[in-house]
Amino acid sequence: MYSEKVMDHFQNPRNVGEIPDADGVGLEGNPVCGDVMQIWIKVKDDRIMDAKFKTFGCGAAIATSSMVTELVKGKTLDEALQISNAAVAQALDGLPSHKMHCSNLAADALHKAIDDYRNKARGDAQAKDAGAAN
Amino acid sequence: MYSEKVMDHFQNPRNVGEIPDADGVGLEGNPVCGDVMQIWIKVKDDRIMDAKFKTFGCGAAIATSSMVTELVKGKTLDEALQISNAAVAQALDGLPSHKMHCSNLAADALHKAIDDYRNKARGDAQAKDAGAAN
Amino acid sequence: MKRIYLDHAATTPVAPAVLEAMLPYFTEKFGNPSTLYFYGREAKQAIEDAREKVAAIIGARPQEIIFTGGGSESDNYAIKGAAFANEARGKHVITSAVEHHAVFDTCKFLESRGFEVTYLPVDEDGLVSPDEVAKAIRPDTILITIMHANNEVGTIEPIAEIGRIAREKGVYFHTDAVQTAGALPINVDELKVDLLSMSAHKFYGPKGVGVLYVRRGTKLTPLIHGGGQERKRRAGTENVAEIVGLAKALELAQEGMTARNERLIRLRDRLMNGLLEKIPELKLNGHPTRRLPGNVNVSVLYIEGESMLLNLDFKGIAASSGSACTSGSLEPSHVLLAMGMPHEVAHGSLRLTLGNENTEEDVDYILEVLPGIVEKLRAMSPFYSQAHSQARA
Amino acid sequence: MKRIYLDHAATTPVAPAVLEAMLPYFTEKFGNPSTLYFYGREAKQAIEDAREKVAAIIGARPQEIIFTGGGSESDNYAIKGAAFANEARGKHVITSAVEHHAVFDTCKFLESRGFEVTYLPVDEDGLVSPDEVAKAIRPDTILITIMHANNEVGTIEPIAEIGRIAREKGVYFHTDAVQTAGALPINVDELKVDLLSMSAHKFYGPKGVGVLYVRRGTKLTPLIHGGGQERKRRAGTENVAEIVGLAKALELAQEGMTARNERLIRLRDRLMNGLLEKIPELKLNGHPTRRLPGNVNVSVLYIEGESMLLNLDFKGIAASSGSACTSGSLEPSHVLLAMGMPHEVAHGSLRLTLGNENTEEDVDYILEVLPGIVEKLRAMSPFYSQAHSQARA
Ligand SMILES: Cc1ncc(COP(=O)(O)O)c(C=O)c1O
Ligand SMILES: Cc1ncc(COP(=O)(O)O)c(C=O)c1O
Repeated sequence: MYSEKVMDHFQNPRNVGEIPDADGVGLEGNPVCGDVMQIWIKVKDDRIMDAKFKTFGCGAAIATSSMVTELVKGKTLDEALQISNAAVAQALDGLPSHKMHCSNLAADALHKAIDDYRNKARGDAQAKDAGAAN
Repeated sequence: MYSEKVMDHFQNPRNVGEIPDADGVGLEGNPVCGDVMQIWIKVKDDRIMDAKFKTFGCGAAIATSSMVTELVKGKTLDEALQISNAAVAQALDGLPSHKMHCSNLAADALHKAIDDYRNKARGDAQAKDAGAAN
Repeated sequence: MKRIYLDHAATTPVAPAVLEAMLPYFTEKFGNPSTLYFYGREAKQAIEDAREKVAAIIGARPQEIIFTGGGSESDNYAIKGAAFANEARGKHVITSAVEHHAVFDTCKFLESRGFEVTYLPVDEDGLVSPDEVAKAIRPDTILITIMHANNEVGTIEPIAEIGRIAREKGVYFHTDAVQTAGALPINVDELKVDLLSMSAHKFYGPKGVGVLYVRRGTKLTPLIHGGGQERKRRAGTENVAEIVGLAKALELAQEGMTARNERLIRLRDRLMNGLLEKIPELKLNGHPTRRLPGNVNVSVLYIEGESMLLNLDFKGIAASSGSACTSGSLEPSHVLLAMGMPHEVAHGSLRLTLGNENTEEDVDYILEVLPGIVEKLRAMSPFYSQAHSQARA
Repeated sequence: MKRIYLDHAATTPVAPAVLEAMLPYFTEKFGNPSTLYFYGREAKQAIEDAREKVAAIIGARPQEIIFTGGGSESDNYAIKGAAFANEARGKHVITSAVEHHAVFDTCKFLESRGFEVTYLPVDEDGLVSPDEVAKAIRPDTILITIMHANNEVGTIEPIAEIGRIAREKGVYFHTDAVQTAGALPINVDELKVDLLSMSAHKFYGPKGVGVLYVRRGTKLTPLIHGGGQERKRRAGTENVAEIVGLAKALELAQEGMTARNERLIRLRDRLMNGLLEKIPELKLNGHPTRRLPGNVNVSVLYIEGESMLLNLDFKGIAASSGSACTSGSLEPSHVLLAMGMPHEVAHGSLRLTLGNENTEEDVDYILEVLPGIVEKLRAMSPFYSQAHSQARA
């Protein structure tokens, strides 16, 4: 059913865990369909220096989470935003068709983490701006 | 499917043939359903002295024809009319249920042969009566 | 007792290599293919391999192969499934007067549920006319179902021609290929069929497993609802061992089909000619040349089929007849009647279907034995004496 | 690798004695039971013997036993057959919310064809209430279908009580006994059922063969039309070998059932208690005592079923889950949801079903292996850390 690469990432997932002082956190998925992924990123100079995940879900969900955290390390935020769920699946040598929809959301979680970082950054900037204006 | 007795009468049918100078002949059955029996009887003093048959039909049809010709020999006509299709089937240790209706008509053929004999006898008597009246 | 099996159209023994292929799937490799662990994957692999083999042999895609519980289920599924799924477009179905009961009775069932069915006549050889099919098509026709070859008389129908007509008119086309699968080359694109039924036990595979080929895009309502097996088209834990057996049997049938058929045709013709020579007043049934390699069907005038079969059985020969008595019904074969045969001649039909293990000796044995049986039964037959006394008179 | 099979509710291997009983019917005794010659009579005898055995075991008459192509076909036939044959009397059917998909999806199909279906709720143990059944019966109710025991959580339903109610009201009653046949004593008169489904591969028989018990006088429209097999109630050449296997398997299951179940219950309780002891935050599913002897079903909080199964598979253990991911659908088990379980807990369910070849060592092995797997997955689970940080907070 699963490719060898999926099984490898499932069995030995890379980057499991949380980043306590993360710059961005993204949560994607839905307990109703059984897959929830949370991704933490550490950003420096617009580049993702570290990424970690926690995932509740099936083999595909865990493997895609693991793969996406591998793929993004060292990428700029804009590059990271280019990574699609399909690209993650491809990097894993494909996923069974019925897994494409609900278990292949790790890229979405990553994008949310980047949005979170950018929102925060904007917020900080605004706060700084606001501070400067005072 | 068939009892041993049926198979015996089918394999070694008794009284096959015609009686050229028969006193009564009965035909029963229908080529549409695949069973036609013809029975010839020889009668003396109201008693069946001989009976023969020819049958187009399945194992049950042949066996019942054989059995009925055996059963009637030596019987009076009234006794012979008591023989039912069911009695013939019973004498053969039974027949499969789907054979009871269309293949188990030998007694009917016999009864027709008896009717034929009686009609002829009546006709002869009437002819004699008619002759006497002239 | 010496036994000669001449009823291969009814069923065939499982070939040793087929049984061997099946065996592991009863015991060690017993997993449920819907499960994800080792045993399940192993079983799943086996049925997917089988699916690919079958698909390749009939020129289909693996996803178009549905495994079923046999030929009757395939026929029922194809016909009811297409009828129910497409009734919004129309409720008219076309079939022939010589179909197997699995098709015929299914059409009768559809009639009881508001469908209209046209039963096309056949000619005296049992052939359906493609022109008649074309003429019968109406705007509300949703399905045509015509068998590939007839199980009684062996006549091979002009399926490709009918398929072309059906496709032109945009009507689904099903063929019951239960008698041809494994016996003749089958290519679903050449035959232009959307649905095609097979049954393994007709080609040295096990009983209780079949195939329904379903062309991509063909809408069908499931016959058996439930679990998601067979891509949700046929529920039920897959009969893994028998599916493996079916594929193996079809593969073996495909290999060396030409040589096998040449041999069968030689045997068949030896048998037909022998019968004609040795038994007077005997009539060949079915098409003289467009017929299944192993099929011989004759009517022996003045005598009835079951009594012939019983006598043959005493001699160790297994054969079949279209007589009513052998079917448990009151009517003789609807196939023979549809070909215009009188009832009493239909009752006297005898089908001898040859198979791989039959030899020339088998043929000679039946040619030796049958004339005596016929003579015995004719001596008992009122029809025979009538016909011959009339002839004398 | 050491392999431990703990998914006997999904399927079972064919017992050696069963396979042995089947083997002759593939090759030497290969006749078609509808034929009248030697090979046919031999095959016919075999299926009639099988029918008598099955009938005797469940307290039925032989004529009330129909052999089918498996549990799903039996369920489909019982439900569609009763619905179509009796629709003139009404179009309302009652079932439960925890039925197998072979029943559930068939009911959905009936809805699409103008029938109305009531899906009765269950309590948190999975039990249907006979009172609810009684309340749901309407003048137009023609069929009640409630399973004998649930395939996921093992809960045994109060069939005899429901049967009494159905009979009082004159409503046909079907039970899907696929999980109980061969596992528990079954008597159709005590259960007061009119229709009962079984499937051989759940009790060490072959896949692809089942039984539908049909009480005398019960009107059914055939599911598979065609030849006159099974007294015209189920067309198709009989799967002789597998029918023989089914009967043999049921016979073996019946012999020594009590002792076998005592052993299974001991193993089951050892497993359940072990799991509760070794794994915190684990919940038992299904009824604590009214349950199948071999069934253990738990929810392991905060983790998902498929990932547990894959990890178990790495260790050679075959198990099952009600997680959506294992079914190919988006929803987790409708059974667990109907019992009131939240989605994420349902996704974390694990079903371990014991069988004859399992030992205490097997139980101990899984008790040794599973805690580590759970720990690993929980360490990866956002829900686990959330729950525990909240707990700490
Ligand atoms: C309760 C129940 N009903 C029906 C079925 C279907 O049986 P089968 O797979 O033999 O079609 C199963 C098993 O799959 C089952 O557990
Ligand atoms: C032409 C034809 N169709 C359908 C069937 C039914 O196949 P099965 O007996 O496998 O259900 C048969 C054989 O019995 C057949 O010869």
